[in-house]
Amino acid sequence: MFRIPGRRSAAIVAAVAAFATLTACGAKTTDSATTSGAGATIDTSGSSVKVGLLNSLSGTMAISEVTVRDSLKLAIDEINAAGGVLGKQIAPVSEDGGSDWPTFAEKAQKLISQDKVAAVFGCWTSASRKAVKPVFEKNKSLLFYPVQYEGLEQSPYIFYTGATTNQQIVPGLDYLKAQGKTSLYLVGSDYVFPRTANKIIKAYAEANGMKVLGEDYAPLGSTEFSTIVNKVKASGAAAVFNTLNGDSNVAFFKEYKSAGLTAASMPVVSVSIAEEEVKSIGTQYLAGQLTAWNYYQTTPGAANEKFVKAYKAKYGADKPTSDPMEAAYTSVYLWKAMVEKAGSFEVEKVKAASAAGGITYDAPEGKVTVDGATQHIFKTARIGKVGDDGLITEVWNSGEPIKPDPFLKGYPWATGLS
Amino acid sequence: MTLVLSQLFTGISIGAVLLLIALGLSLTFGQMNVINMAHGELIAAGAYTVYVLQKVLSGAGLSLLIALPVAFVVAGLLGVLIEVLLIRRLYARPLDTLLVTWGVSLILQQVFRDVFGAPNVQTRAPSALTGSIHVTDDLVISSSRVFILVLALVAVAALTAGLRTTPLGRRIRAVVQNRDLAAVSGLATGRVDRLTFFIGSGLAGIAGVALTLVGPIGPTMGTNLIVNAFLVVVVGGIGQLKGTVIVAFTLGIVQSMVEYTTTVSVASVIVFVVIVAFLQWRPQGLFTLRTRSLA
Amino acid sequence: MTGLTVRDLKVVFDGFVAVGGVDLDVPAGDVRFIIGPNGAGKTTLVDAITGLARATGTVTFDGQELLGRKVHRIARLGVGRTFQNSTVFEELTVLQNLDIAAGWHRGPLTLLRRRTSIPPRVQAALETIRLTAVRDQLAGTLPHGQKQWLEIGMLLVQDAKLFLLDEPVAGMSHEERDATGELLGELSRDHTVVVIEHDMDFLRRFARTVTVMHAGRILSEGTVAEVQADPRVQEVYLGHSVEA
Amino acid sequence: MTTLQDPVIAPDPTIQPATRRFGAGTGSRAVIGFGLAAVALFGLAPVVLGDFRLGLLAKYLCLAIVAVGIGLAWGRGGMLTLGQGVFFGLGGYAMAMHLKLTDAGPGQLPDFMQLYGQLDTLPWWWKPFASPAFALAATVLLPMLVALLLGLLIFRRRVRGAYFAILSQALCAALAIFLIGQQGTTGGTNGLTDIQGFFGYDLNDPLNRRTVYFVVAAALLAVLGIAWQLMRSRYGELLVAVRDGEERVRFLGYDPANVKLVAYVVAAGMAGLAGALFVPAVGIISPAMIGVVPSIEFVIGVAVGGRAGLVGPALGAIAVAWARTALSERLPSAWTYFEGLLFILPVVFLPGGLASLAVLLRRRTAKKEVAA
Repeated sequence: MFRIPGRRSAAIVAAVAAFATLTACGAKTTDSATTSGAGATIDTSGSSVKVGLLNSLSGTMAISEVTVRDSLKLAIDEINAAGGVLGKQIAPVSEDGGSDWPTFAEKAQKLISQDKVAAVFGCWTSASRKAVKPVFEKNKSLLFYPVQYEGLEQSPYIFYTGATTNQQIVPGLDYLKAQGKTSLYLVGSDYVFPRTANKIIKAYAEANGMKVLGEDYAPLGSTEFSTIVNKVKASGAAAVFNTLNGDSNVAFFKEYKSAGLTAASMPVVSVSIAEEEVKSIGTQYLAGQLTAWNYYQTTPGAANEKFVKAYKAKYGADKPTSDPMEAAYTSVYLWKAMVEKAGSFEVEKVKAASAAGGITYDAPEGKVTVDGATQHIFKTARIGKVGDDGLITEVWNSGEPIKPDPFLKGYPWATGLS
Repeated sequence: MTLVLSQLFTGISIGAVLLLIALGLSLTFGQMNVINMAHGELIAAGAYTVYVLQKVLSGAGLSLLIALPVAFVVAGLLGVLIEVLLIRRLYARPLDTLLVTWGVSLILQQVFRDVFGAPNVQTRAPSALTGSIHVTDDLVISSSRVFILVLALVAVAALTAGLRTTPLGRRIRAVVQNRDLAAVSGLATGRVDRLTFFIGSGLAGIAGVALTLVGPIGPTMGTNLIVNAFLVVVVGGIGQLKGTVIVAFTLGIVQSMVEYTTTVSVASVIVFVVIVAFLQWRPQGLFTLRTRSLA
Repeated sequence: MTGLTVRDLKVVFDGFVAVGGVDLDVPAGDVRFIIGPNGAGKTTLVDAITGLARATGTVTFDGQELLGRKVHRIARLGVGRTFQNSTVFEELTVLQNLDIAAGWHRGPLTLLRRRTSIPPRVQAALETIRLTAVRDQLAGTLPHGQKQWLEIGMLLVQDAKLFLLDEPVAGMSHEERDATGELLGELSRDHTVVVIEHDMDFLRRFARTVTVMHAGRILSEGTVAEVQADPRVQEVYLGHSVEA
Repeated sequence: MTTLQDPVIAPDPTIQPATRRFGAGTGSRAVIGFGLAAVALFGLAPVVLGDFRLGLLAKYLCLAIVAVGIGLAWGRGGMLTLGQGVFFGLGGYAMAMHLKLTDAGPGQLPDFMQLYGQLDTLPWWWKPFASPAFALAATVLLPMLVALLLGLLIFRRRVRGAYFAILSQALCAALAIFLIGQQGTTGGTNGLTDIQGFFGYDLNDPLNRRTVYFVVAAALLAVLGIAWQLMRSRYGELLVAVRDGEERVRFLGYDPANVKLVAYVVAAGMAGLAGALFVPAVGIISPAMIGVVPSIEFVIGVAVGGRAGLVGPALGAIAVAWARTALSERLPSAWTYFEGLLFILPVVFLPGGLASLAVLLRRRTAKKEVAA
């Protein structure tokens, strides 16, 4: 290493450092005002108020999360058309979480500290919610999370508008029990929701005289299910409780049918298969199988008719609506109700309005009420059956909205789970 | 006993899927040293061919049969396009082909998303291939798996025969064994490369058609599958078809047996450990092409 | 026993016998040329001696058994070789090439520091192979002849006692050949030199002894004159002897 | 014909010569370079950047640290390490485990273990991480140890080139799946999140987050210094020799496995360090950072910046990470196309990366000067 143009080398090292600095320069003027201690600043200076939409628009989760983003936008458009919130139009700022948890945290921080949003709507996976939770807590800013999840969580800065376990898993089990199914096989993707759900299922089964004959997890995205289906078949279980996610469902149900298993001989209750997934798996494989949700496209009621119609008008007649989409749509209206009750966009006042109780909304899934104590919502559980037309029709419901119980404190058999 | 037999068949059928995917790789990677990370997207192209054909043709069985040659050509041409535009410039840098084709795979995935939508699409399988075959009263095997197994074996047989007997096959082998000598002897190595890549990519298309029977059809359907398929080719010995075949089935059976007794995540770790251990014993894979050059 | 001793050396590739039972003695200080038609097994013989090709039999150098040792262990016993296609490190300078060749015994601390001066052995070799002027050029930019010389220089600094040179003068000009031949003569004072060569003119001028191989076996051995007079050699090697 | 051409992996003709590459300059000038870099990172950046952007820069610098290691192993050593996610993850988990334990307080279990693991006692392999000294050492030494063991197995048996790349990919996949499977003790897919403190300092305090940035920046400079010394040393020359002619080096009496092992282990240590710093900078470590995809993405910045240089990889990593943030904010689907092109264009048309563009421009101007 001789005769190196050293002056240049020095200059280039310096240039690198300078470049490194510049690369991050984008928006330095706007982000200086934020501090963590006093709570997030919300920019309400203009005629509009910003809200953040934080969904994966790229990566593996984009398939699901884009539909949530679309529903959020639909709700925002409707509200804006009807005059906005507290006289201000809602200006959505959309960010891509990229199906990557650290990115979710990064973008959440950006929405709060740079865009100064009044609230953020989004996240799908538990992992992304766990990643952003400290960000919202630290900045004292609000997140509305629209997806059914594994419970065992209650953050003062998150509103959970999807089902917790006692509004989806437990009713699903109640239904199976009522159908006289006494043995179960548990199949799930390997992540937090299925593992937690299955713990609850096992505790329930033990207390209710059901047997869990086996429990299997496949890595997320796994598409090789022949062995698991063999195990399921050999177990001779009366029903299968399925917490698989995404692509895995397609492979699982194709394999399930090939193995000669049917909805009649061994029904599968799925908690992550909504109308959109039915479409991509195919009714050929899915007809007659069961799902547990709080909403179906076919759920009766004027509010749903309006929602479905508006959604199809905006995004296409072939686009089905599903539970997480409906929960996302509802979450915007619930936020609006809270803000209006509080008379302010300020986070602490909005929270206080919700804590005082009585925030309700006539949602497509039926009337929902925010439970001020847990910041979850009362929801009606609905068991559905996949029809030949690809739609899911309700075969059972809980009759009335179930009080959210994220830590299952009201269920004696669940002590020790949380 | 029935259980062991049905699990054995499961292993063989996992192996058959692996084999179908690895077969194309054994040509492009094994014979040409191209680490084609976009192989998964060529598989997806094959699967989407079925989807598109079913839009046009009504019969599920007929469209599947027609899809086989069409997918072969579609994926093959896509492969040739990649070869001509990019890979041709990289024959001296095999590791770089890995990065470049990874980029290609990202772009193809996004193209699929933009054309067919991000969600998985649905294809119809002929009813003969959605059911199962009762071998004995207890032993039931899935007819789609049997179909894939047969397809894989036919593909291996055709490829072997093709490489052994046809003039093109002889040329491919000549180029693989000694590129310079082949060029000096007047072989148009560029054309042979392109044809090899066409066949290798086309085989990915056929794998894609087969996968519509057992898995999801979406933009990223191939990505999860190819790391294992590459391992199959590596462990089988680069450029060794028989190695690929043996290892695909062995790996399938080992995986299904370990999976049955433990869990999927433990199985994947065990399979990795077994492969590292195996490469300690045979660093060049099960079969090696012995030449006098330094390996 | 000093020098190279080979007994009953066999190398088999997939059933093909490349070297089939070779006995060879190269005494210390000899300049031995090995000739033979293509495929006679000359290079494979060198491969076997240097640990590259798996072989049976025995090969000793200065009393040390070589077979069964790893390539770098054999190199450390003082066996050095060059290759037909030159294999210098093209993206390193001449000096760096030589410095690396001189350094297998260096400890970690030396390795992790920069080279601050040119080691005397490297300096001497630079002069011997007449590359002092281009020592800071990338080896890849050298003409073919100089690359071959660099290879020889690398053997010099490597402290090899046995030089196994595979066609060292291929592609060289007349002057370069003469210079290389003279260099070989100088080397033989304290090294044993084995050269695989096709160039018969070069062989006649610089070989002390010659071994002729054919089809994996030794056909004939002796001085240049003896070998040339051997009718068996003329028979298999007609083309080359006539041409010579 | 015996040739020294490795039949699987021919030497890469496109890599620039080991000499005359910037970043490997003579002592005093390099000191100036490092000085200027230090001024930019410590003086300029904190002044012109707000907290949020500075936090982002800290994250980019972590990726740059990984890239420096990849530059050493791949650019100089020819080992395409597609498994850096493993070492990044090991370092990150080691750090996060300690921080989670301190957050929980003495004798307490980290939150997720109670939630998902229903554990009453800490698993034995968590216990040593309660010690800050052990955890800190482990962030670097654990990845190095794993790399050493793996490298011994792989390089001794002359597994290299494509085999090596694919094997390291498989390792990523296997480790990620394994970590996900052990949810009760590793946090599963969620990973370890919600980290509040960093060795007693509250990470919610913006001032402390700035300090984390300074720690990361100092670490990057230190790592660059180590790589610089390695590249200009005799070892650096030997490493290039092994890259271009592994067999030839063997005939010179070296065992190339050991030469490669050093670069591989050092690169693993750097990735581990980066992972450890990523945790306080970003607040999360999860299996998503370990798998096949992130591991390939670590390489992209190196390819863009120029694999064989010292600053090229770091620069490239920062640039790509920045482009990702900037582009994905505006055009999420365009980002995927752009990322694809980032893999393709530099590698095919500019194998030396942006660094070689600088060299090329310099040569062109030099020629013009001569002509004039």
